[in-house]
Amino acid sequence: MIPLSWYLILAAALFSVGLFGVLARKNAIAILLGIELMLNAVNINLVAFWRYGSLASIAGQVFAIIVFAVAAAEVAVGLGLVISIYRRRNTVVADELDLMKW
Amino acid sequence: MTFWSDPINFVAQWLRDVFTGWGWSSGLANAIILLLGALVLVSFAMLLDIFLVWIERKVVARFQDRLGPNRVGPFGIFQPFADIVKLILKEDITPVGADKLVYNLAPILSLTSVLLLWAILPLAATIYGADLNVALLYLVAAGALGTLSIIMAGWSSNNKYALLGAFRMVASMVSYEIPMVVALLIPTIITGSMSVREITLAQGDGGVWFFIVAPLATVIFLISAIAELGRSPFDLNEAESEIVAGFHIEYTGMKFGLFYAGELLHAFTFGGFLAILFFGGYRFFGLENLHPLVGAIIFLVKALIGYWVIMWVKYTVPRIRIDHMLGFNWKFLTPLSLVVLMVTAVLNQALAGSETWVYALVMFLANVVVGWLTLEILRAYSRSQRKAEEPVVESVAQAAHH
Amino acid sequence: MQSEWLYIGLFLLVGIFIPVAAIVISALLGPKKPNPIKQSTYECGMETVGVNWVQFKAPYYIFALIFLIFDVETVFLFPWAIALNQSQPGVLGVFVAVEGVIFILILLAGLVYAWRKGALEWM
Amino acid sequence: MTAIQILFILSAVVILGAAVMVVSTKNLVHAALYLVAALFGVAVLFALLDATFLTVVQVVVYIGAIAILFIFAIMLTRREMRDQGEQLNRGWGAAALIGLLTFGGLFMLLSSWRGFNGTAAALPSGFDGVVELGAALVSTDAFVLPFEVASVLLLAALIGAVYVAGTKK
Repeated sequence: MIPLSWYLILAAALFSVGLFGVLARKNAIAILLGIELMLNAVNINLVAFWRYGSLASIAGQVFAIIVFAVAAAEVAVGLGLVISIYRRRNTVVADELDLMKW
Repeated sequence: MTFWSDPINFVAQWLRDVFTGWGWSSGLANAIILLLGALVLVSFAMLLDIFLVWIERKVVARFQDRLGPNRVGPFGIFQPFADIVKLILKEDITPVGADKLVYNLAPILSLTSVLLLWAILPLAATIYGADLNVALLYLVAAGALGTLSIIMAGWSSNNKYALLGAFRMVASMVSYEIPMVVALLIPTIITGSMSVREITLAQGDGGVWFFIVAPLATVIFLISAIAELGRSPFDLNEAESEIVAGFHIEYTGMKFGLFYAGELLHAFTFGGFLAILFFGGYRFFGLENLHPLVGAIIFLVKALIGYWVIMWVKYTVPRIRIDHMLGFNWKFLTPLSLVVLMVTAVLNQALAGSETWVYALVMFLANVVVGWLTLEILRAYSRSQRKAEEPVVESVAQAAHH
Repeated sequence: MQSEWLYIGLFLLVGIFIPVAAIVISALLGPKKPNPIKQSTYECGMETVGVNWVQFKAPYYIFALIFLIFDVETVFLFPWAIALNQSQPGVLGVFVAVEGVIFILILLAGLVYAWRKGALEWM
Repeated sequence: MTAIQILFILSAVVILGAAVMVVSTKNLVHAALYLVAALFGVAVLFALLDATFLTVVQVVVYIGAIAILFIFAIMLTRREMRDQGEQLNRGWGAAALIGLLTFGGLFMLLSSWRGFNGTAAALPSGFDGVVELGAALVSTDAFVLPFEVASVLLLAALIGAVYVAGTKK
């Protein structure tokens, strides 16, 4: 049997890798890829807590499904913004999008 | 349990006894038996696939008033074997600039995504692989892997036509996935389960085949299945006259063969799912109770009929334009399927606990009403379209006259 | 459920093994005589012009986007569809169906918006 | 070490390896394909956790829809898709430090929690996660409000995305 700690450590590592991607990547789409990794880490935790906690309440799985919906909404709007910016500015490098700097 | 009444489980039980007799743990013995079962089923599917090539070529020949393969063996039945030998001996060409790893993974993933569907097919009452409680979503998930394999093939080939074909194919596949999933929801509502086994059982004793209860869902499933397969009239991915062959243009030899085999097996498998979901699966008025193998034969015959219908459509209807195709899906099929879903859900709750024949009759009538209303709306729409176009035509004609 | 997943996992292994075996056998038996012409990109015999990764029409993306939203919606509808038959008959059961109908109607409003906005046209 | 534990370690290696490639590879299409591998590994974990429904949903939604949308977006925003060149920004060293610190902090926090090494209870016989989930989603005592709100969220996302991406130049 797998102890809960394994899942939690894996999720923490995945979350950190995703965080690194979000902070270090230049390309806006790559940043969104990092966010997907972080959301997946959260989902692993939610489902693991459901399985190792009380099985009677299905809340962990419901939360995970809500996270799916949020991830889909985030990707739809985020990528929509990226494409819209690309059309206007011809770039997807997040650092160059400095119109609102001041 | 004797060998004759239930051969598959008898052999499994016998193997389990042998393995545990060798001192293996029951878990290992179980895993080995499952592996053997998977091997047998996959080999059967691949063997069937070889004959599907022959069937496809024979049927298309008859549709086009030709004879088809008739030289190798009786009725040319050994032709596919000759084809396989040829495909194996062909040179495997990788185009310059292709992304090698992705390029080689794509055909493998394509065939695997189809073979995975066979893991959940109930061939007979006692012959089935995994009885998943989410089997219908599993069907959609395997389709998702197929979509991925196409985009991988198109992108890695380093070819404009391939990428264009992949984009078209993926756009149409994902679009038609929505009506398909909604059509899958309707048997789920009627049965209260996503397991294909339970859906088959619900169409047995005391139940009716679901194409009577949900005729519109049957039609929607068939249409979206054809689109999912990328077969004519939705074969824009290949469109020989525009983009040569689409996403598998650069593939040669066995890799092309894998795409081709995957497509044929996919079509047959969808025929099988059509049979399971709406035409009673392995059931045929109690005939399946004679023997499990009779049930399996009934299932395969039904799947072949479904496959034949898909071929019939393919070789009769011409290709449609991509804007028409996507418009047809989003402006017609998706709203229609959602309306049918809502009607089915409400009626299913209102009729809970009523007699089977009342339930079936009301459901059927509701479907007829929805279908009739749809046709009326379409008729009104086309009338208004024609009215909008007519004056233009007249003025053009007058202008030409003057 | 775990033995079901074990079976599917083994099925996946076998399903990967068969096509890999086919490709390996073909690579061993087939001839290998590459040359630049043979390996060039196939465009019906014409010379390839420009880069091969061309840019795409935006409508492809728009359709994929609408699909994504509807796909997530169906994920919510499957548990609802199963819950329908588990609920008590009568008014309460119809209420459960109505919950799903509201859900679908909200999503249909989105489809109508996309339609009116012209996102469903092939520009 | 049981077979299940070996399977877990295998999928963990796949997930983390693929995740590292997602954040470090220069070719963005490859990054998206590595993301698919990582997501598939997570689906295997869900199967190990007896969350049958989430396993297939992970494949349907993440691999079948989100990954496809990513690949479409990458191909739309690159005139020349094989761009090499540096993909990390100047502060990537600090980012790596923050990532490591986050992991360390989470690890410290979790390991001091008394439920850290908990084990799972066996599933009750006849437990069907999908039925439970459905009942919870439509029950007025449980999650019917989130169920409807999710629909509104998706509607908002659809309208927003179509509005933003659909405007012509």
